[in-house]
Amino acid sequence: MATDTNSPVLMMEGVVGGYGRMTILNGLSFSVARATITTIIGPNGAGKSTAFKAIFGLLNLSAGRIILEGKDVRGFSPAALIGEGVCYVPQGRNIFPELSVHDNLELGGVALGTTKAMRSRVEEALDRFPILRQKARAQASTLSGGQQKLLEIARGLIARPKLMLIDEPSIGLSPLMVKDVFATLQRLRDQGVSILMVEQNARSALEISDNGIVLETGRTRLVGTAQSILNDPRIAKLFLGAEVDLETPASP
Amino acid sequence: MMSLFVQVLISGLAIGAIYALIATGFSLLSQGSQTVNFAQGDFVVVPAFVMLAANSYGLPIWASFIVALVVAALVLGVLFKRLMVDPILPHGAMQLSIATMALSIVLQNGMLNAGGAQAFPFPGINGGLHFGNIFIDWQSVSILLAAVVAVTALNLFMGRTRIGRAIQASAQGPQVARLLGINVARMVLITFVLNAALVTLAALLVSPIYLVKFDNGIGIGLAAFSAAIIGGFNQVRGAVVGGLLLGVVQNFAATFGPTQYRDAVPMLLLIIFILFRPQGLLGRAEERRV
Amino acid sequence: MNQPHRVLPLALVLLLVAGLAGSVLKPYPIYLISLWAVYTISAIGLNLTLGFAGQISLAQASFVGFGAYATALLLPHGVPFGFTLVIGAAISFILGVLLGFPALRVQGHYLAFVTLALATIAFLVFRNESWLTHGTAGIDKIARPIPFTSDVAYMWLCLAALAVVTLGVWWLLRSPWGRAFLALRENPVRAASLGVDVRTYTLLAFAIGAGLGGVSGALFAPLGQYIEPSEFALPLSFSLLLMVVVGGSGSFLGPFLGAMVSVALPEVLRSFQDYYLLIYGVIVILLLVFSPDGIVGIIARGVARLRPTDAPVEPKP
Amino acid sequence: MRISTTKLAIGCSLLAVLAASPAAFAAKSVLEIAIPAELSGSGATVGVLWRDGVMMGIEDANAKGGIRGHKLHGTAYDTQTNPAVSRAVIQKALDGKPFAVLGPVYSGSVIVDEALTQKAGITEIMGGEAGNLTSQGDPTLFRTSLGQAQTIPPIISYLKDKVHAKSVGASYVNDDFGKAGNVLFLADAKKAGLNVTTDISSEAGQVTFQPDLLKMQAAKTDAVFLYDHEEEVARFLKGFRQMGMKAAIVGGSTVADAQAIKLSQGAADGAVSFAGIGSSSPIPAIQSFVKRFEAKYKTHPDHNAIKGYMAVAMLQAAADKEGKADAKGLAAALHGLMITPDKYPLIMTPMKVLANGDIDNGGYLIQVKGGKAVVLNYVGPK
Amino acid sequence: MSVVLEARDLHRHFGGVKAVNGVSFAVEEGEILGVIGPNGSGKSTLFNCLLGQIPPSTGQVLLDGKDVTGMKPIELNRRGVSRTFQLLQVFPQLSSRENLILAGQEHIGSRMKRLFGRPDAGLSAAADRMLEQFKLSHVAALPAGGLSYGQQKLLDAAMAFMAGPRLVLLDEPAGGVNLSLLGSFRERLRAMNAQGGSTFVVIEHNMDFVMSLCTRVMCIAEGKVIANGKPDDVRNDPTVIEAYLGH
Repeated sequence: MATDTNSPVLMMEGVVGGYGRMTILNGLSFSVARATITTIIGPNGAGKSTAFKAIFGLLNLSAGRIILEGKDVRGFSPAALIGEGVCYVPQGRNIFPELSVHDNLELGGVALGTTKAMRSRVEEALDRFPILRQKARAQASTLSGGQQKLLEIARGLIARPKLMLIDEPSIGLSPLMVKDVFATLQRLRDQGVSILMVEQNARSALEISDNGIVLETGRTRLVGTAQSILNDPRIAKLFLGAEVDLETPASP
Repeated sequence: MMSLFVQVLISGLAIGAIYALIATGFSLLSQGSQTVNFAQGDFVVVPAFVMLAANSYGLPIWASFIVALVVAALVLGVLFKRLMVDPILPHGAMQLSIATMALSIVLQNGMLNAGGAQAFPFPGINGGLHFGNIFIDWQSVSILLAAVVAVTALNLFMGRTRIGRAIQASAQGPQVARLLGINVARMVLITFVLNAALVTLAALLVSPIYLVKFDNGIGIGLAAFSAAIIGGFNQVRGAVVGGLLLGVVQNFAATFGPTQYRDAVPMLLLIIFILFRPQGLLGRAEERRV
Repeated sequence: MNQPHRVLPLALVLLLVAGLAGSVLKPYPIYLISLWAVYTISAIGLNLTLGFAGQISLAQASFVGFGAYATALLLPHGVPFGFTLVIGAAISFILGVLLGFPALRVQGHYLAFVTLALATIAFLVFRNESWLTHGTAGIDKIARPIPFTSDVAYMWLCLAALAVVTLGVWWLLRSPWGRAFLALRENPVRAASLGVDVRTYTLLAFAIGAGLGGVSGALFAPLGQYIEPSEFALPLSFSLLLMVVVGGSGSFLGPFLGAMVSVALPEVLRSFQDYYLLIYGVIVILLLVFSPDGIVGIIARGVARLRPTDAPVEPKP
Repeated sequence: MRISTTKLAIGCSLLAVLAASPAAFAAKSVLEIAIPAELSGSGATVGVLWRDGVMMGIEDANAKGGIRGHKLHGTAYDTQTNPAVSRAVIQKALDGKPFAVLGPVYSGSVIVDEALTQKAGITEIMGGEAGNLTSQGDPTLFRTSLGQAQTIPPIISYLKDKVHAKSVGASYVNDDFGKAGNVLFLADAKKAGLNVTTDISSEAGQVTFQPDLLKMQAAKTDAVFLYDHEEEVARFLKGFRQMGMKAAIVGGSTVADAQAIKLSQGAADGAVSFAGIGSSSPIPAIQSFVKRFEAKYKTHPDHNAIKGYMAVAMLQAAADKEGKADAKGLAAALHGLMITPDKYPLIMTPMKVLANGDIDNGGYLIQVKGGKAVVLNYVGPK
Repeated sequence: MSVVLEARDLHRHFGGVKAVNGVSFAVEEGEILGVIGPNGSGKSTLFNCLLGQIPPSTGQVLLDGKDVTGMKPIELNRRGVSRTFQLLQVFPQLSSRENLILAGQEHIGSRMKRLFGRPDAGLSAAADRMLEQFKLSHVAALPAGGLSYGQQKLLDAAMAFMAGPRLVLLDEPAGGVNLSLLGSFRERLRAMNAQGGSTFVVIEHNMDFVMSLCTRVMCIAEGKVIANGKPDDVRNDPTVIEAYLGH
């Protein structure tokens, strides 16, 4: 088990919130251990991406606490959260297409406000991702889909986050590229970054994860090691809409 | 014939450089905040009047220019955004455009009442150089130089500085920019101030040849819209190319075509571009998803 | 306020009151009422294009011009006024169809610029082709049709024309066509999926709007009895657009009120003579800030406040 | 409720007195002067000065007792440089039963107004110069300056006899003023055997004159005929001199106008125009008017301000000839009238009113020299 | 029973991405076919190809045996294909009744006849019947924009039936509808299917809803059909489970 026994990086406690009058998170609670990859899975509409928005200050929450390193960060702005060491890589393509790869990277540190240190951090990022160094001067729109995802991850790292939220990194990528992205995430984990991921490709995501969280209708239904969730036959049924009893432990 | 050709080209480039400055500001606004400013031409006349007023109080022209920069940044930048764009944009971009048409009426009549109906002379650079049959006037040369310097400076600012990149990021992806902690609202405000600076510079350059008159904004505004669209609405570099192209084409058409229809030329270019290449010369086609 | 069937009587009463008032007033108010009627027809046309079908046009002044020139040029050849009006409207209608084609390709600001460009070109043609249009000298001494030669009689003719247009547009808007126009403005993709022929209705919205511009022009020429190209240049297009917006774009009564403000404001702001255009501009901006649905919106909210509200309806999430 | 008849009678008579007295008061002592003018829009440049000229004339006339003991009161109306609006405001002005209408200047606006003032029998003294305005046979319409038909022939003769030009290039502004002048010039030049090789139309407020200048340079004509507004004249001339072009410059009154001279910053030197009375006319009365006007309105008066000012004098003289201040006989009294500054200081220089509503108060062949308009030749009223 | 809709080897590529990669299936008259599949599996692109929103790269779409490949939505609509959209698409300013009339009017008479005919194109009674069936009679005169989300969703679906369609394609009809309303919504759709004799194709993420509504379910993954059969069979198909959980 790769789980760190220290205090968790992030704790969600009874978070309630949604869009307008539509409540999507109904008392969501879970925690993310330090230097692990934790993957959230669950059927459509379970509130996986919404949970990320809640953490990153993009949702009006009506109840609950979000504890980052022992500090309640509920209601913090994205800029403040970056300062606290969280970065968020949303679903889809989120690069600035007409800026160069280099400039995209620099923007990852814009909230920190330092210019000099930034140069070396961008260099570091380019060292870490040789493919980006090759194309550092090219417009970001010329990168392939997988390279763009790597760019987004690299951009998130510029702020030296403790916790990275990454939403559906595999969407629209070829299996080979997905492998590449997942390997990158594992490397980051080994370097001490905690990663919380939402992934449709539940199986392959859990395979590289330490822990897993199953959400359904805005609630945590199951928490466990990635391996235990991977082996739980009830999960598949849950995805396909069957009534599943997750409260009693699985019989392997 | 050759000398005529060269002169038409050079004077076209000079006037096109001014269009380019105004069109660049126009593009900045439309990218940064979907503001299609139908009063952009009048925005050039306002700082010209401010410079004249400051000049008439004995300030040298460079100091008047700085005064005008400050006034324009406050009035045409900050106040314009706060009092008009911010409250109206939520109702729709088209509503905002219509409001800028009304603003054009307000500005023209305001200047008429404040400054009078007469045209005013504006200090410029006289003289020029003769190369055989070709005459190149210093004013045109200075316009071209100043425009090149301004556009280069703008490009450096946008490309090489942290704020410049943040502005570009805010225009290309406001949602993502916000996630990276960029203060998008402030970046948009900066584009308004940049636009104010561009029109002030344009006023300094065009006024010696165009004089200063309350309704000068009509002609210059039409040219600037056309230039922005020809170059590519969603592209700052495009506005420069569009401005220069328009200046040159307009000059050639007026020199060699029927002068009664000289104003039709930019309009025809505008129509052709919108219908057949709406992304403009340099613009990228907007991605449309079903 | 939006439903034409409710406000039609109001519009017709407004016309009648205007006419009766005009009949006892001096020539100046009579002229203003006539001008109001003429502008309103044009604004109704633009409102159909802009407010109901959602297509912005800055070329409405050109259609007024086509109608005015057709009448001014044909009348001296003995063509009866009724025919010149129909011909002017028909020319505008056909050119309106042509103008509609760009609208099938581009929308929003791009369409605004295309129509602006076409309007500029139309003005240049009016001005430069003096063999036909008499150019900058204009056309003088345009006769009014018998028996509408007096100011009052011609005012009644303009009001009658406006009444006919009002009824026609009312009919159009409550017909399936009106529903289709609205659908076009709100959501063209969905409309197409319900079988609404977006292409044809877009062209029709432009053409009918333009045709009404032509009707307005045909009445305009004998009203002032003189026309010149600059009257049909961009400022009139802007001014008509502002009338529609000030009144309330997409509402049946909007053009009536918008044109009224535009015609009557100089009168109301008499003591601010040098500043009234400035004040008009400020009023338009303030309206767009505080009441984007124009005067009609203000009135509707006022009426709603006076009237006890119906059972509250759940807002959408 | 009963109301006593006495009270009713008193009330009614009081009301009647109240209603009647202001009207009676107004009719007796104040003459209403309607001033339709281009106060906004593209014609504001001329319209505002025209109005200010008239207003100053009214003030000066009132200071000397007005017209036959009646004070004058001027009301300005903005035509927005738009005939449809002009028609509205003239109607409004006529509803007020004015003594006379002074204005407007742009020919489109004049044409719509003239039809209504003629019908109302009210004298209209306007600022337009376009040739066709007085050829309509309107007995109540008068000019305040020479028309184009009077100012263009002397230019043609100058070109022929003094410049000995064989070829001429023309540059004109394509609006009612410039086009009308251009049409007359082309016709007269043809009659006089002058060869107009280039004819360039320009737009009011066009951004650059470079194409026009290059075209003119390429045409290599002996002379250039310039018919444009003051600021465009100045812009054209500046470029013309900068490019080192040598052709003789002639043109309409705007070419030697003070505003054009000022804006051209020396480039107008050498240009020749035949112009009616203007702000540079070497007449002491006019020069003192210019100074007083500048002091009062903080702007330089061009010929439009002078025309408006003189129009008031025309009313004074006509009313005196008529023997009473009556709007009806005013126009008839004006026809054929000779007005001289000794009796009517506001006229500033002798003016003859012709039968068709044109006037003749003399014209000058002017050349700009050293930034000043210098008279080459004076042609007095015939 | 006859085949109403048939897809033959449909492909659609975006650049290098094969969104739809050789899909073939047929829908018979009166069927309710559910289309399921994980996010990004190509369901929406398939729908868009069937509906003429985007042309397929290769392959054929047949309606009642006639080739309608690449036909525009409006032409398909004239041939009796109607649809709903994933995101709510009613006309908020029109009343519920007017929304329904709009949905039916273009199928009645010629355009000129409609202009001079009755304002409701004679559809008021039909619209009211439809409102009744969808339990919306009490909001008939209210602007659709003021209805609750669920009511709008019902109205949106009802609009698809106004023209008496031969084939209805429903794109996530249950999305955002709260649980209490879902059951009756399903009953409405079933009833429409039973009495109208029309054929449905439904894309839906809500598995309960789709399994209980449809007569047959087809699962798409990576642009291909991986299962096609009775709801329970598909639900228990290991390849389907595999697809949902990823590799």
